Amino acid sequence: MFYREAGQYKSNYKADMAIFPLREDKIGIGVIILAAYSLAFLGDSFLLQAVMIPFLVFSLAAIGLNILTGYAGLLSLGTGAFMGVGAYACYKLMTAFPDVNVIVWIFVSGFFSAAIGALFGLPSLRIKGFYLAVATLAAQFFLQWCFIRIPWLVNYNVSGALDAPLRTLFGVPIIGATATPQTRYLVVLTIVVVLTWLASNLVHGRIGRAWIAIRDMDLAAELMGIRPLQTKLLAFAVSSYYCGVAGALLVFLWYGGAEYDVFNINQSFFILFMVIIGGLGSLIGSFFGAALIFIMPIVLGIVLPAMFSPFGISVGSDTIEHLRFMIVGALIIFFLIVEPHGLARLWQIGKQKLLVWPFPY
Amino acid sequence: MSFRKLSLGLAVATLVGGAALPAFAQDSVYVPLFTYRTGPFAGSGIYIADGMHDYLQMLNERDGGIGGVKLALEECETGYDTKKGVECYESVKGKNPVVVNPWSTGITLPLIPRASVDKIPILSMAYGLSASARGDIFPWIFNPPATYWDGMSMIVKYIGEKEGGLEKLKGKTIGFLHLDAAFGKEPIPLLNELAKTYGFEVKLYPVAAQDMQNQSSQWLSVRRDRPDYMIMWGWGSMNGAAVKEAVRSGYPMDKFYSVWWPSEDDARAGGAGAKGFKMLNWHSVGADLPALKDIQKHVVDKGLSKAPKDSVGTLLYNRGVYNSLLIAEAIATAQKLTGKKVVTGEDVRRGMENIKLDPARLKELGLEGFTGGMELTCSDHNSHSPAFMQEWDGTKWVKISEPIQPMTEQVRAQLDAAAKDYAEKNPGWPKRTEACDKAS
Amino acid sequence: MDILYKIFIEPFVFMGEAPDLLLQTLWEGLVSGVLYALIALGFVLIFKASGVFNFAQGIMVVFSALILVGLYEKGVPAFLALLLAVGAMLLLAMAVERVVLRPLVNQPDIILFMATFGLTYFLIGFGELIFGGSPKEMITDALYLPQGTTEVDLLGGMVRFQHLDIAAAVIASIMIGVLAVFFSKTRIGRALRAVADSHKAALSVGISLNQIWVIVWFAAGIVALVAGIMWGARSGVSFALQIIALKALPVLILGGFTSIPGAIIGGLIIGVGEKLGEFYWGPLVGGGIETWLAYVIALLFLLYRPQGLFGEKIIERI
Amino acid sequence: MRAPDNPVAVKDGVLLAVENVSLGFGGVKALTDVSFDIRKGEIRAIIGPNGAGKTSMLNCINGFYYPTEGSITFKGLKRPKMRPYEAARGGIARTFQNVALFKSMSTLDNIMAGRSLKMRSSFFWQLFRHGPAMTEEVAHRRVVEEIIDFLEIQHIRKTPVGRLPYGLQKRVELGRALAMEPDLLLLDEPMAGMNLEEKEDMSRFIFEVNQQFGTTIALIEHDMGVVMDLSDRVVVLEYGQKIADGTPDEVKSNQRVIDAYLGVAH
Repeated sequence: MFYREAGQYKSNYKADMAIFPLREDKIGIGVIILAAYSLAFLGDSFLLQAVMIPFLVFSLAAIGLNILTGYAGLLSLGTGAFMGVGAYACYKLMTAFPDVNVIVWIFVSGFFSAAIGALFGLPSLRIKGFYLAVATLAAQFFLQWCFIRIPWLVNYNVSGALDAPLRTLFGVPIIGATATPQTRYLVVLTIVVVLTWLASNLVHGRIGRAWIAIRDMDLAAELMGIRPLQTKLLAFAVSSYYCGVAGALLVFLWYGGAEYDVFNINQSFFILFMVIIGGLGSLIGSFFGAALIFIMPIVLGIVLPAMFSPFGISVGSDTIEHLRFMIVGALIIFFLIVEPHGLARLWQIGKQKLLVWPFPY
Repeated sequence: MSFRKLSLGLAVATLVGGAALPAFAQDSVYVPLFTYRTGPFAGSGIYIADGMHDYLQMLNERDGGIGGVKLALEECETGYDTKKGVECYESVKGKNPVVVNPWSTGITLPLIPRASVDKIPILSMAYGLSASARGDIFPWIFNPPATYWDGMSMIVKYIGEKEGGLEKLKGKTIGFLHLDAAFGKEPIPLLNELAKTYGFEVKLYPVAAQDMQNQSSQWLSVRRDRPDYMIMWGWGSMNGAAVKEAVRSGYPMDKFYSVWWPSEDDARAGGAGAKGFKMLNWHSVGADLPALKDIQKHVVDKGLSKAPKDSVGTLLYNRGVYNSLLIAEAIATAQKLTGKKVVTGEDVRRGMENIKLDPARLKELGLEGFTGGMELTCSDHNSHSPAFMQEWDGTKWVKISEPIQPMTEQVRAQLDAAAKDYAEKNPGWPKRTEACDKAS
Repeated sequence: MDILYKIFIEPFVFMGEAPDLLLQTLWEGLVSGVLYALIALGFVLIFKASGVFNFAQGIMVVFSALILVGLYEKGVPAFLALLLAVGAMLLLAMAVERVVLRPLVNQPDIILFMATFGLTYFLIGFGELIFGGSPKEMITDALYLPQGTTEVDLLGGMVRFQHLDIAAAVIASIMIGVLAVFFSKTRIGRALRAVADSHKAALSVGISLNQIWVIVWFAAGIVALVAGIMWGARSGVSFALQIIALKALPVLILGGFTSIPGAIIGGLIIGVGEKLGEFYWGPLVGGGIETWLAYVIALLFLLYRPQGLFGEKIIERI
Repeated sequence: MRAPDNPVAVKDGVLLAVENVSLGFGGVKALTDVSFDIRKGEIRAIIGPNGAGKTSMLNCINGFYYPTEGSITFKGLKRPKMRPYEAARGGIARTFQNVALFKSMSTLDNIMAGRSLKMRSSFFWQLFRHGPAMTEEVAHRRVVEEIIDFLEIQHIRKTPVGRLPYGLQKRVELGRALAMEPDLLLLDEPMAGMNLEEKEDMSRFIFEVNQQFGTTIALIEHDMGVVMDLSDRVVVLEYGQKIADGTPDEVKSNQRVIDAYLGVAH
């Protein structure tokens, strides 16, 4: 009753081409952002630090991969490594130039992963599909090897790992041990909101159309004057930019220090799950996917023991872990069967139904 | 539609269920145990987890806890995965844990800066950041009883003594087979330093984590270089695969040394050929000690343990017991220092700094001869304790040496350089404000 | 110049100086190549007949070997355990067909690919739940697999051949031979080929697609079991093996996704290539290049020939 | 980077000249020594039995295949190897035998994609979807709406094209090609699979495009009635060879053409 298209007439093309043409959608998105910000003051530190920050970081990485795989149709298994490039670049930059605000370096570090991503995207002109996926594995393993082997990347730290020195914004610590979950969350949230907005602009304009065109029918796109190499490389670069920023956020604002191992192949798979379950070619789907894939195991970890305990069965943490794996695996298959287009499609269907509710259509 | 309603219902149910976190009574001390009974390193992790759990459980069953206070034990499964480990930390943080043992260097690193903020001491027993042995810089981190640098110096010293003196190492070649990660690379600077001093040559054979079970190239290179000795810094299935490959390629096993992480299973993987394989260790193997018998009686026989009977007393099981021994001692010491029964993380940090394990105390605990003496202080969070060499005789580990003292001077140099480096690179690193209970 | 000498001259000089080590390296490369090829073969079987890029092949290798060893540890005689493991792979094939493939028929490739990811997760959890997470030793003796080493004085040095490796090569060859006969001589085999060429054609000949799927997944399961036994005997049965299975991917690229001979030759090229690379050129950069060398070899090869060694040249039509 | 828009004078009104083109895949010859030209402003039909090499011919013209021998001159410029996007820049647009639309996009977006070449606001403004990027978007939207009106597909403006019936998809594809404002429009069987009414509509659109905008059109079509009504000149291919070239009436009376179509053995 409250969600209606009727009565909202667009008097010019600009209004019709807005990303959220419906007034209700605009209000909805405003409410969500407001709620996200107020969570910083309502949520406890577990919710912020262990749930919301990683959720946002993974959402950002998923948006990155979605641009590449969902929009441009290029399957990549190198996401973890591209995230790593961002994290290592950010570390080098913020330790080499400690006077420049670290927020600047977080944004700049993405350009390094964008460059590396575009480099490894070069083969995409000649190879497609699963062949390309295996090619991106070369990036994954080669870069990972570089992270271990080039001690310069970690400033010759004896631990061989990235640490998070204290950095502030307006005098408030945002990186380092003394940064509170609240400030970290606010920083991550702001960065994610801004970058999501930019991504949404990109995919709705000329560039997004070129990506989808290349994905849907690359030959026809080329005959439309869309240059495949440039378009694909741009997708690799933009995608890697997002992954790189996500990697920097992951190390410095979530973990606060990490080994190279964080950027291993499993991280790549993990992000790919999010993109596919969330919905290929949908930004909001990236958030859904991240929520489901990251938060579901946490919830299962809490709920499963609670489900067994009323029956007097005490199950070990290992059994819980095994069940968690099985359930996550089964749910992936289940969601693919129920809605191969991902949670984003369910969301869309839900909105369609709501538009005409209470009538069936 | 019904399916969607169902799933919605499930989602709500999970959220509600999530709110009902298990609560712990106020009159107990909460000790979370980070374990990895799953994942690629589970082969080692299961023994350790059982040992850790069973010793503390035994204290609960036999003595009603420590100082009359029950220990509330809870395992959190990390799978040796940093992401899950950090998640575990966040989930236990709110329940006032008195100590956290991450059991993974990858998990330890992100926790180091948090420990002082959250007032939770971190016990990374002979792993983690070696520089954290410096209590004046890392008041909340403890890594007893020895660092990897200590371990490396002991192995080199032992080899030197076998040759008839360290100077006899001149012109020899030592191969270093290590996991290609921070853990495996840490001893390299010290090894190079020693090589310079004593004139031997070092050959490095890195093994990538994803190729742990595929080491034929490394052992081919070993055949090419013919190092006089091999030293291994491995973990999980890397150890077993290495022993196998060493046997396959005909490397003389009595010249093959390892740091303290291989298990019986790893040695057994090499079959009869693995005889002579040596490793460092600092506690005994076997279940003959009174405390271990008590574990059998009060925990395993009562079905309170996940461990099969015969795993009590195995190498890594006892390693877990040692870990819990330190926890228990820290809690007991904290109780003594503060006079409180229900101690907090801050108290246990003080307790850790005042741990003193000597033969008398060990005997009192029913662990006579289990391990050598060990003492932590305000500034020394490691103790750099000696370890001994043990050899695989085909079926079990046999102790073959007296405790070997680490080369203190060289280790000290590494440690100070690392600590200085850390302080320089982390300009905002807080100064120690925690008071010392005893001079050191 | 020095660096050029080290890259282009020194390794070859060394090969000439120590031909026994070269031979040993080639042999080790061939053996791991055979094992890569076995894993790749499982991929190819499934991809050829159902177009599914089966990421779960790696975990099937571990899972099948775990069943075998796990049952033996529980007191089942070795060969009965082997039989039961084969039976379990059949059950798995049937379950996969019923629960995963049938509901997802006609979905895009990437969705099916993702579903095999889900399957991987499920099998990891399931396998660990039943058999525990600790690594197990392959029951080499009970299966009468040969052990020991033959040392041959060759080329001025000594070359060691593990009996187990020889057995692995022989068994793999037999396996490949049997599969070749199966595909070319039997009715079901021909049906499988028909499916590979065209699903519609197969339907019109009256072959049930569902049965075909069960058969290829079962065949891939058996290949996985053999790979699991062989690799398990080399380095133990544990879930870490699953990562090694990823090495089958560059093999597939080299050989082409649909070619059985391609999988074998690709496997050998990758196996030998990475051992040679690691052994002779690895030390230049501190070693450990084996982790990515195979992928880079495959990538460079792809740029030159995008359809793989034995894949058909793609003529794009519009 | 952009190909010259107009450039070398178009000689004798010949927009595109195909000279002695041959095309082979391995051993198979798809085209053998074919020559013909397309004059500015005309509707040129290419006909022939199935497998005669008509689509291959179009593929050569817009750079999708490279002829093994011979040359193609477009707007007086001879280009031995031309990538498809270069052809697009030069002003060649194309529709396909089996509709090659961007299936997940709406009609509107598909036609907007046809404007890709004309859009050039920077990546920076695209990021913000503001300023020049938005102005440009609105301007092109206006053109696209004109095309939508012209093709009478207003009602499916926001429908993903994958859900449209075949006839409408063909129409959208024509719209997408028109959006490029091409000098030469290649239509590959624009009426295949249509019913009579749809065919009539499509014929009308093609005719109007040619008349109103003066677009030169090359057309492959099987329906002889349509070909004869619409086209100014017809070239006939058989087994990759040209067998006739001329006005519809000339071609109709050519004995080889009649044989080819009636299947007389030779």
